[in-house]
Amino acid sequence: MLRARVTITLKQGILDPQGDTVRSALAALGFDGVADCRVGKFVLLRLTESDRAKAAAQVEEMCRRLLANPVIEDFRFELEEIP
Amino acid sequence: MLRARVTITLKQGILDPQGDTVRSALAALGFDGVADCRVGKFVLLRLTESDRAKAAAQVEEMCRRLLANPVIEDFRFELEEIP
Amino acid sequence: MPRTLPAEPRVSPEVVAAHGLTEEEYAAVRAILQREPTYTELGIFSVMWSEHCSYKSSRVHLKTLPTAGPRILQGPGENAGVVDIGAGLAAVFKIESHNHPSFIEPTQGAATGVGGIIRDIFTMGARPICLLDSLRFGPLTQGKSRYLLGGVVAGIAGYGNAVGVPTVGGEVAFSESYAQNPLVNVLCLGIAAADRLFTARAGGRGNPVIYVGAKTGRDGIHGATMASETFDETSEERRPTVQVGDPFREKLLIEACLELMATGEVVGIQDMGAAGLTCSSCEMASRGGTGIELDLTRVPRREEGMSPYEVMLSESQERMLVVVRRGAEETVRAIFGKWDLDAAVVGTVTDDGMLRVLDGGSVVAEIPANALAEGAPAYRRPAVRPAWLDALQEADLSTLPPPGDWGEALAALLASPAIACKRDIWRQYDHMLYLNTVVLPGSDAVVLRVKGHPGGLALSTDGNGRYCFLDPYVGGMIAVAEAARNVTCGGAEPVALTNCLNFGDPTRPEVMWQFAEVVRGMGDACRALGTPVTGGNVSLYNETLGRPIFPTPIVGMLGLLEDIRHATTQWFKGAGDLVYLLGETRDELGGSEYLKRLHGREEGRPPALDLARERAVQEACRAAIRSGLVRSAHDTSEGGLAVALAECCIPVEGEPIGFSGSLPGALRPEAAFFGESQSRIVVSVRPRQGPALEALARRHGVPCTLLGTTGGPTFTLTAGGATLRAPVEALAEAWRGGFAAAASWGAP
Amino acid sequence: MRFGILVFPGSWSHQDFQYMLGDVMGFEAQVVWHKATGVEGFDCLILPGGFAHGDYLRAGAIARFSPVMPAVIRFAERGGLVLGSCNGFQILCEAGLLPGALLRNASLQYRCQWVHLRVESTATPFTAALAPGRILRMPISHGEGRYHADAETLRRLGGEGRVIFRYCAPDGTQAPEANPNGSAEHIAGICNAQGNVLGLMPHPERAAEGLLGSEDGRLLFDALLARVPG
Ligand SMILES: Nc1ncnc2c1ncn2[C@@H]1O[C@H](COP(=O)(O)OP(=O)(O)O)[C@@H](O)[C@H]1O
Ligand SMILES: [Mg+2]
Repeated sequence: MLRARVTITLKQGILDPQGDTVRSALAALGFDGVADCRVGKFVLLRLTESDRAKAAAQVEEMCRRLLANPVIEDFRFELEEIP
Repeated sequence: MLRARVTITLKQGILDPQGDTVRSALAALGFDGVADCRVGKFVLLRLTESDRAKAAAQVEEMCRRLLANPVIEDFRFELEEIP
Repeated sequence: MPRTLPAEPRVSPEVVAAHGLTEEEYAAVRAILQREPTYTELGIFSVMWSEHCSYKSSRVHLKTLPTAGPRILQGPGENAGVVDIGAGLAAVFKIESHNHPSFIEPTQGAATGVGGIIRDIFTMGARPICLLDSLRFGPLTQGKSRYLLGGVVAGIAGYGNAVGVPTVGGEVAFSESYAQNPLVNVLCLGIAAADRLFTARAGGRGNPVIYVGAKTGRDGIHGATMASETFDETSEERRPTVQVGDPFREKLLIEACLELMATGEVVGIQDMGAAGLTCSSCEMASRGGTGIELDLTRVPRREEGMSPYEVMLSESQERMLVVVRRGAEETVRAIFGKWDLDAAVVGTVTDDGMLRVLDGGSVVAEIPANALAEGAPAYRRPAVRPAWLDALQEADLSTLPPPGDWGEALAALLASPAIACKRDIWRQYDHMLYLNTVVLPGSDAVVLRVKGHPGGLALSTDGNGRYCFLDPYVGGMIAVAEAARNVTCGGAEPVALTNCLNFGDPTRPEVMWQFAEVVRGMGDACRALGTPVTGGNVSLYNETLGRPIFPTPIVGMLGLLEDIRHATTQWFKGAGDLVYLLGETRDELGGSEYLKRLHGREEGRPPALDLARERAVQEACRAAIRSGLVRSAHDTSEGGLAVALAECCIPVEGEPIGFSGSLPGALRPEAAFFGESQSRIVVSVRPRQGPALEALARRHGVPCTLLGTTGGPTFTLTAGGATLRAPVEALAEAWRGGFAAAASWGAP
Repeated sequence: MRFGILVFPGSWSHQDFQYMLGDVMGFEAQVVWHKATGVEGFDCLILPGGFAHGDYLRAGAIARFSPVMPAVIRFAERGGLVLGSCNGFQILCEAGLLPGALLRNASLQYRCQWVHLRVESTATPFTAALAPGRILRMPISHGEGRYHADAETLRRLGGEGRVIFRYCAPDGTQAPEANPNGSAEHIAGICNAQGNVLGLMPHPERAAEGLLGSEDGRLLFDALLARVPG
């Protein structure tokens, strides 16, 4: 079976207050080695399609139509084999 | 430079209303090949540490202490080299 | 005889003990069944006989509270209390705690608490229209307390806002005693047609029992038992009991259930709260004098391989059990289908009084329903006045070093998180939805108009744990009196209350004594003020590592306004008005916020309460409001007279108004300024109406003292030979900014 | 004037709009379930506040695919009046009827409070009768109201008079403290190129009675009455 791991982030240049807050919180905990932090969404999809190419096309389409908003977000995904 | 891609999801068995709703929305759009959907968080960290092992240990610690809520969430991350 | 499934563990003494049943209770189980219970049956008994579901330690005391009155349509015993508010309408309300889950996971714990209490309200046929939250945490100087506060508020906001029930008020207080055991109490109120109320009774043999709402998972199994245990170091590891709320599904459930109720097909309906399917089915059968037979294979599930034990004990959220007339199954399916919710016939009403649970063909549990509900054990546990109380009460408060500057002392009190403006909390809550909120949060009571009614409702939640710790009887009385006073200040007549009693481990005689005394005090105050108790909730075992919380009753008072134009706020309305004090100020500093904040002491006797005086002061205030004399009314509570007057000067937004005046008499200044004598209300009137107010107070036999006038850039109060003076702007800054500073919440 | 008020699963302001438009202002106002496929007979459609589909994923992301939305889009294309408030604004942006998107508040917290708005433009019938520069007082109630659009879109909106409301201080000046969510250029409401589709984060229906503290919200609909008699 295939599983898609989709990550969605705000486009470069869009203010990400959550990322900034997480970065300061990390710094406050002593993690000072974080140069930048962005917070986005993660969608894990278990697919019934077993053909990789077809699955990739489907997921691409899901991202375009629903999962990400192209005005503000970029997406990226990978497929992995699961038992 | 190293970048950590952290994905955080609700633990197995914990209700994920957002994932369930997204799955029905995808099905309503005609994407009926999604057997399961979980929605979580994605955190992208640019690190100043260049040693992979050290960076991994740091990120692991950040996840445990702040990024993920161990009561209800699981996390996973990978490191990638960026220019 | 039920069949024990092969996979079920054997019921050994260890298993029984792990289920929290005592040896005597287990013997009672065997006597009821006349055999050994199966594992599933043991689970069912254990949750139903837990403190949380059975009230086994508290029942004998709760019975002493007054519960009847001409306006009471439903007292304790159903999912919520119901009060006739006139115009053919009824107010349905109740408060409930979610303390233990909120400590383990603050956001989800608080969120699911909100979801649970909302279900109790619409179960009765009412549309929920508002929530109030009453919270207790450790000191905000501790990171853990700030984390819990932030998480709990986010959870209430996240659920309440999305589900579309505005959170219009509440309160929050802080003390070391709550550091490892925060309190999260949430009140919900709904409006129903007075002649269309629903109850949780299963009636009519052969009627279908229908499960509606979300699917069942392994959420929160043994949540009810958890709420009946104290915490130790391992508590935070009890992960699997955490539940996640789904406000979206709950919103659909509200709409679908109200739509179903409108069809006239519903016989009885009950939400699945603590102890889930078990509790809802046996309580409905027991109340209805019937039995219920369930087939677990028909229960909608979201996880595979769940055992009967797990299905019966799951506390998955957003589920209800409905009994409808035979033949109405399709109606139910159509309505729930429209809202994309599951509806499955899972059983039938029988007339043999048994809760019978089938899994496929075999019976896995068969228990008299009544033995699980009303038949649960009840204890009169030993109660002993704590030996340490005398020393605390007798603490010498006669010689306190005065502060360097009285004005700075006032600013410090105004900035104290207990007193400071809580806008940083309530602006995270939608508090205006449904167009009812006439007096917004921030004043003594929230006032809601009720559409289709000439008047409206006022609500306040109160309960001073420190007073109860120092004298539980007096503290219990004051909790009721203060909540009533707040509602009075809003322009309403207090008519009924709901309450949540948060205490430590009832097997400790000292805790049990506190409980009994608080309930006795509340009962006396309820009788004196004419406000019966319509229901509530008891949360015991609030302690961690043997340290119980302050005994904390939270009273949610409902007030009725016959005319919405009587809605009153605490703020001065302009310069040149006269400011009066109704009531009397005595030398009382015990248990005060002043003593705690400026001297680090939580000692002494709490202020005394004369119930006849309390009643007279409130009646005088309401009469003055109704006759149109009053421009503002504010009771004095934590921080005393100086804090109350300063709060009248400082609106949540906009320009503050100064005050200048004095309190006559020979009290020492700290008691005059900051003592917390009860039964006092500060009112302002137009200058020419002073004499009318004085005459009205005289008629009610209530002391009425002219304190001074409003206006100017400073706040000045003279008493006991001392003068407290501060720029009103500086006081405004302290009050408005104090909370964000203490909670480390950033500005906008 | 006949108003159709859309109801998505998870909407909650539709009741308030119905009360305001019907009971308070005396219009004909009717709710329309999101599974309806036609919106005939209405002069104006309201997309109300709430959490349609729980606002899961992104506010408005799932609601834009509701069965009723194609009819709403056709209605708008033919010049029908559409007002989206709060969640309704978010849905209009997701559906592409309005440009840009609404992001999580900069404070990362939900905000329910009174705000002041400056009327920036009369390019839509909802504000046609109001003087530009007029200050209105209305509540907001949202967690995702930070308006965002790319620089080019912002320039176009400004240039074409399509920014209808900006957050301001009580005296009309613009200051970061008066911007409750961090919106780009303090934007609180915009309209489409034709002016018949208006989206705003504030809740006009909550400001329609003196009892509740403001009647400014009525002005948007008074203005409508003035323009479309009957
Ligand atoms: N947690 C909270 N949630 C909502 N409103 C709150 C909360 N805490 C306090 N408030 C509001 O702040 C105001 C003052 O509360 P409080 O200090 O408890 O008043 P009082 O002393 O009159 O009981 C009230 O209007 C109350 O509703
Ligand atoms: Mg008060």
